[in-house]
Amino acid sequence: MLRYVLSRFATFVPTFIGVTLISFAFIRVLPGDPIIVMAGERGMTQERYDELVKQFGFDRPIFVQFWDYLTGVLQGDLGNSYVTKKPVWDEFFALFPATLELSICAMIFAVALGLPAGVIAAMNRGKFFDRTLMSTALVGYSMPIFWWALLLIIVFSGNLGWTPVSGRIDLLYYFDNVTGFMLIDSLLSGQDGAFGSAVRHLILPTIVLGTIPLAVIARQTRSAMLEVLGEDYIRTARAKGLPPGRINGLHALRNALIPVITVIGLSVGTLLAGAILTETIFSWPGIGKWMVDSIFRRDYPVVQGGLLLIAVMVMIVNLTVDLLYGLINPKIRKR
Amino acid sequence: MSLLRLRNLSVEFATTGGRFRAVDKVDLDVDRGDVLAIVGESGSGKSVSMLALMGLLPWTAKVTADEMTFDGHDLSKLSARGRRRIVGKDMAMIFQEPMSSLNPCFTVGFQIRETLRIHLGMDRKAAQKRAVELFDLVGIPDPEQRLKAFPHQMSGGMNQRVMIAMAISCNPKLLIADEPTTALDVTIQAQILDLLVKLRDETGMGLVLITHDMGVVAETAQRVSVHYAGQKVEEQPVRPLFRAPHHPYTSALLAALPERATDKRLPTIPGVVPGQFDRPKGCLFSPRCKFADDHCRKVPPEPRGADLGLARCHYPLNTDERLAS
Amino acid sequence: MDHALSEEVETQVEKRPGRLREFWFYFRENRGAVFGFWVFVAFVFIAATAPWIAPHDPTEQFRQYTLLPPVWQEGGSWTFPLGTDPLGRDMLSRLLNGARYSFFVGIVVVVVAASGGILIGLLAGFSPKWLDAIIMRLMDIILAFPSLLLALVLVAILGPSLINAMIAIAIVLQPHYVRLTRASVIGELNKDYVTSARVAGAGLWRLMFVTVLPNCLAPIIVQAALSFSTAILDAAALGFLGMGAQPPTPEWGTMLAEAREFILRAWWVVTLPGLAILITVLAINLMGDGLRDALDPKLKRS
Amino acid sequence: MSAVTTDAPNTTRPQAGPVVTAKGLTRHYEVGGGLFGKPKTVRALSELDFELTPGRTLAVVGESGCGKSTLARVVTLIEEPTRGDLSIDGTKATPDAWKSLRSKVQIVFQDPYGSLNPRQRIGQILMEPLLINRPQMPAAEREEKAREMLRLVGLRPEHFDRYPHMFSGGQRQRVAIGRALMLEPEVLVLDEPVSALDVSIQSSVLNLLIDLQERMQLAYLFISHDLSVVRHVADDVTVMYLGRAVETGPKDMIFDNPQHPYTKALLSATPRADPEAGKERIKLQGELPSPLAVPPGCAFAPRCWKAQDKCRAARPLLDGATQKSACFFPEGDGTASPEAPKS
Repeated sequence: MLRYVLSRFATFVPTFIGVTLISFAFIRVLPGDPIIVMAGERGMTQERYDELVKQFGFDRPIFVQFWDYLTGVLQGDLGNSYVTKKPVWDEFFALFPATLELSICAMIFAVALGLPAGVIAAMNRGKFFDRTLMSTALVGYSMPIFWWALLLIIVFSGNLGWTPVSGRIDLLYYFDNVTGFMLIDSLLSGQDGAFGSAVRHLILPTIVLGTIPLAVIARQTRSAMLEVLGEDYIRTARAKGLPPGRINGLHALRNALIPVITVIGLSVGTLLAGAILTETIFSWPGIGKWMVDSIFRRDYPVVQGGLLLIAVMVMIVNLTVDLLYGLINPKIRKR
Repeated sequence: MSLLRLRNLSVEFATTGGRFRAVDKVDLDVDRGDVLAIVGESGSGKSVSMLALMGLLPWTAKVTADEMTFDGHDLSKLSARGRRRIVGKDMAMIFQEPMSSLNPCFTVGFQIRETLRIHLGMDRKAAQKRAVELFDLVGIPDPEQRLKAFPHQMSGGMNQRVMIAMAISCNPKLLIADEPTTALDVTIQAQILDLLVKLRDETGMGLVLITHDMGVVAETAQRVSVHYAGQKVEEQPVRPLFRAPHHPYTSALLAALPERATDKRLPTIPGVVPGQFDRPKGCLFSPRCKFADDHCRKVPPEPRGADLGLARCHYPLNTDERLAS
Repeated sequence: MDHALSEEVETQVEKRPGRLREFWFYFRENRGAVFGFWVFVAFVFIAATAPWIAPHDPTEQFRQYTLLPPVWQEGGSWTFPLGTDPLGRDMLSRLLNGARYSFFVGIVVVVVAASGGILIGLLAGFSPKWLDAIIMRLMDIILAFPSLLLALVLVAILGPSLINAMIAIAIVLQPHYVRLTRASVIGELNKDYVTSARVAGAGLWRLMFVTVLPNCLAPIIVQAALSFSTAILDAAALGFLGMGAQPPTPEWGTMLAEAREFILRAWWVVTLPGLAILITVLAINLMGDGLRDALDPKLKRS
Repeated sequence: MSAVTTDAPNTTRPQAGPVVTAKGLTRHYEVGGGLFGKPKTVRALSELDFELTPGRTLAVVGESGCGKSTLARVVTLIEEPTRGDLSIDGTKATPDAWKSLRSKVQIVFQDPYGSLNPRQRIGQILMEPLLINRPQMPAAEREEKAREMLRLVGLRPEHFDRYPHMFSGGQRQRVAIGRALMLEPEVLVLDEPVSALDVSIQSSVLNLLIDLQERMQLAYLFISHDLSVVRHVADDVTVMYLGRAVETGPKDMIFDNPQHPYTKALLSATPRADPEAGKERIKLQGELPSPLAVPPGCAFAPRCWKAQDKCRAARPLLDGATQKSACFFPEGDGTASPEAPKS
């Protein structure tokens, strides 16, 4: 097990360097001069241009620039935003809790519904329930979520007026940012209705963001269960005269969880991609919206830094899932 | 009254190409203390009939029988819950692949204690004590430590011992072993077969040994039932069967064994076992039988008397050496 | 009898249907897949013939008919069966022409991502451990970036256009093919028929492309169907964010973005493009599921 | 057709020099390791000597992990031996010479389902070796040869255009044998060729192999765990245990008078299809050790009923005239210690 953990960490380091290199290269190597872009429509004099080139160090050899960038990253220095002039690092971590809160809620939504749905579908293979559930899951899997968000807004916010259209909480509440998680902060503030407002703001984004992971998890759980149910050891369990509930819920599910955990880990990437769309539509002040805005504003340090930090977050989640995988799979744990 | 009594057992599978009859009108009896070997090549349906008995077939299978009684229970009338009280307790089964037949996510100790707790209602401590005893009984050294192991940490032979310990944990009246040594090495196979026979001697349970290996049959079984294409074609005690087989298939099968060869060139059985789409109208063996005539090809034979080994044949062999008993 | 050394000729060869027939047999069993297949055929037909079957030019603005509702609603007209958008363009014509872009995106992305991914995956599967490790690390690195984000950044740098969006999506989808191909290559390499080919003296190229690759195609075909739909979705998402096809191109995602502000006033300008995306993607995914069932022997009923 | 007698093969067959000579053939693998932990060595095959002669069969028997499959891969030039010499037809089989020696040694595998490419027709499978090794041969001649081979292995002309999945196990094994013979090799490595087949099919495949050998004067390296099959086909037998030969010699001597305790145990553990034989079985204790951790001294010592301190300390070498065994206390030797435990 220790060797497994070490080898996982060992692959983390080159991947991290690679990710840094790519986010660096995107801005520096691909066509398009960031300084020209920064100047925008107005243009600039040659002297000013040269001055900026020197200021950003663009005149030095490319690998020296990369080395500076890499050491900067390790010290938490990702440069400053062109627009707000604030450090990218600080901006990211100010906005990250909002995205994290939304992602966690969406993941809980997806797992809480998807896992049981997949198990029940597998146990009723080929029957009406299975067909209905899996058709629904396929529709969810095929859903353009930006459109799904608009539909939900039309129905729940427009026609029914149940949920707000944007933001994390109603403007009339104001309290300190303690954890950055609106659900917790609103409770801590003790203000009447603050928590309810936060929840209402979360519902639609959670559903929208959780839809595809939900479909993926339900489908994967079902197929993993079906595969496991055909294994020899399930036949053994039946030959032992165990009740079906125990066979499905313990012997089969325990084994089926191993691939499902992997899929849950993989859908974190999907989730962050989905967060870009969801946050844009619901004006959710998280890193997804921040990235899109920065891309439109050509705020290259933000794009570069944000890209890197998001990738690192995905890598950390994948590493965690790998370790978790090792923990629930005895073949790795007890080698 | 025998422990297990099957009459006219048939199993059909619904496949995409229509219905496929895997077991065709099989009669079987097993008594306590019996060692019955069911032999046959692939496609003979030898495992399917026993899986049907245990209720382990997939939902595509349809099982019919005139009689299917075990220890006084009519299995065909029993509810699923009622059958579960018997299966795994009084009637147990072990399988060909010991490595994949144990759940990789649980320790072998958990899996054996589980059986004891479900069927005998033992508490944790009693189950643990009994599990240690059982491991001792099946010859697993250092039982306390081995109970904590996962299946992938042990060899195939050890896992088969665990399977056996699990199967005999509730003192079953009948143990069905489905090719228990096919996946194991020769020296380990000898150990496992000895263990099975020893346990039969000690507990007096009935033992059904499903195998394709005539050597295993000769050395282990008392009675042999030969299956071909889903049918039981012959049944005899082991010695007369090897000495004087009545069905041409049994005879040809024995003759094809290299160790019984008298010549460098082995006698062979032409053709292959009939499949789903080319089942003959008459005797199922007739297309491959060197004695077959038009009568065989048209009329399916019924089993002959016990003196002719219940052979399903119009023209049984070795008729002058009829079974005396 | 002169040549035949062995008289025991097993004359029967199992009467099993041929591969294609067998495939169709299993595929047909899945009714959803067949439905998806026909929808896909219709989609391809529309994509091929849109300029001729569309009643109007998709970019022509009928200024006096802005935001006309579909024909079955009060105020609808047969001239514009599915209504018009805020600029007075015919919805039906725009939707029909949108199929062309989606189809184009899907085909190009799948061809580019699959051919590159299969080649790299084959290479990784056959190459020595160190090269394999480098290739797979590289793929891990690409996979660490959320697909849409990477595409978005690429497009932001290369400039927003449908072509750039396709390049970005293809790059992002490529690692999936690499992993899949490598995994099945490694699975096949252990089989005896590959060793037999080696013993017969087959060179590396022959082993790769003649012996192994044809046996790895089944999962790749399924993946191709799935990434076709992913490509359509991602391209639409980029269009929706204003980073894909640019107005007035009648691309479905772009149409949605243009119509966003009318979300509560004119449901059809928002609903219809999304529905078009959903139906197309759903049909392709249904087909992909059917392909998997038919090509994956593990799930077949015995 | 059945004129060949098994009793005195030396006199009925023309004596020829060996086609394959192996001296001290050794193959080790490094496994595990990676970034952390040191790699372990699997001693899959150690210091094996043997010769293959035209028209004769050398059988290699042993249980899993004894190195049988590694031997097959080394002899068929898929893997390079770590140490030792292998020469084929007088040429030393170094990787440089592999290409020219390819057509001399061919192989037939155990699993008839995995050994034929499911995407190739039978005809293509048969023609592929010619296509690779004799590219200048005209296509018509290639096809003619493939069709002739189809007849030779007992299949019918119409099978030429079929796919492997339409055939039964026995038929596929015939195709596999046919493919191996397309290059007219001198040596055929048979890696458990009938183990996956039913008895009734097994016998006809064995007959085919025997006929082909007689006709083409092939040298067979017959790898098997099934002693009854080996007894039927072999001329000479080598018994292996954990990568080493423990006993080797003419078949009859090995079967009638085994010297090494392992050979004896293996023979007695093999079930005989004769309920009246009433033989006594030697009960071997314990399991096969992992090839990763081969015991020092005699590898069989931990399971041997005769083992003494000497066995655990030093490794016995193969010793003897025609029948050689690697044991300090061979059977039938006066010095034998405690009797084998009978069951």
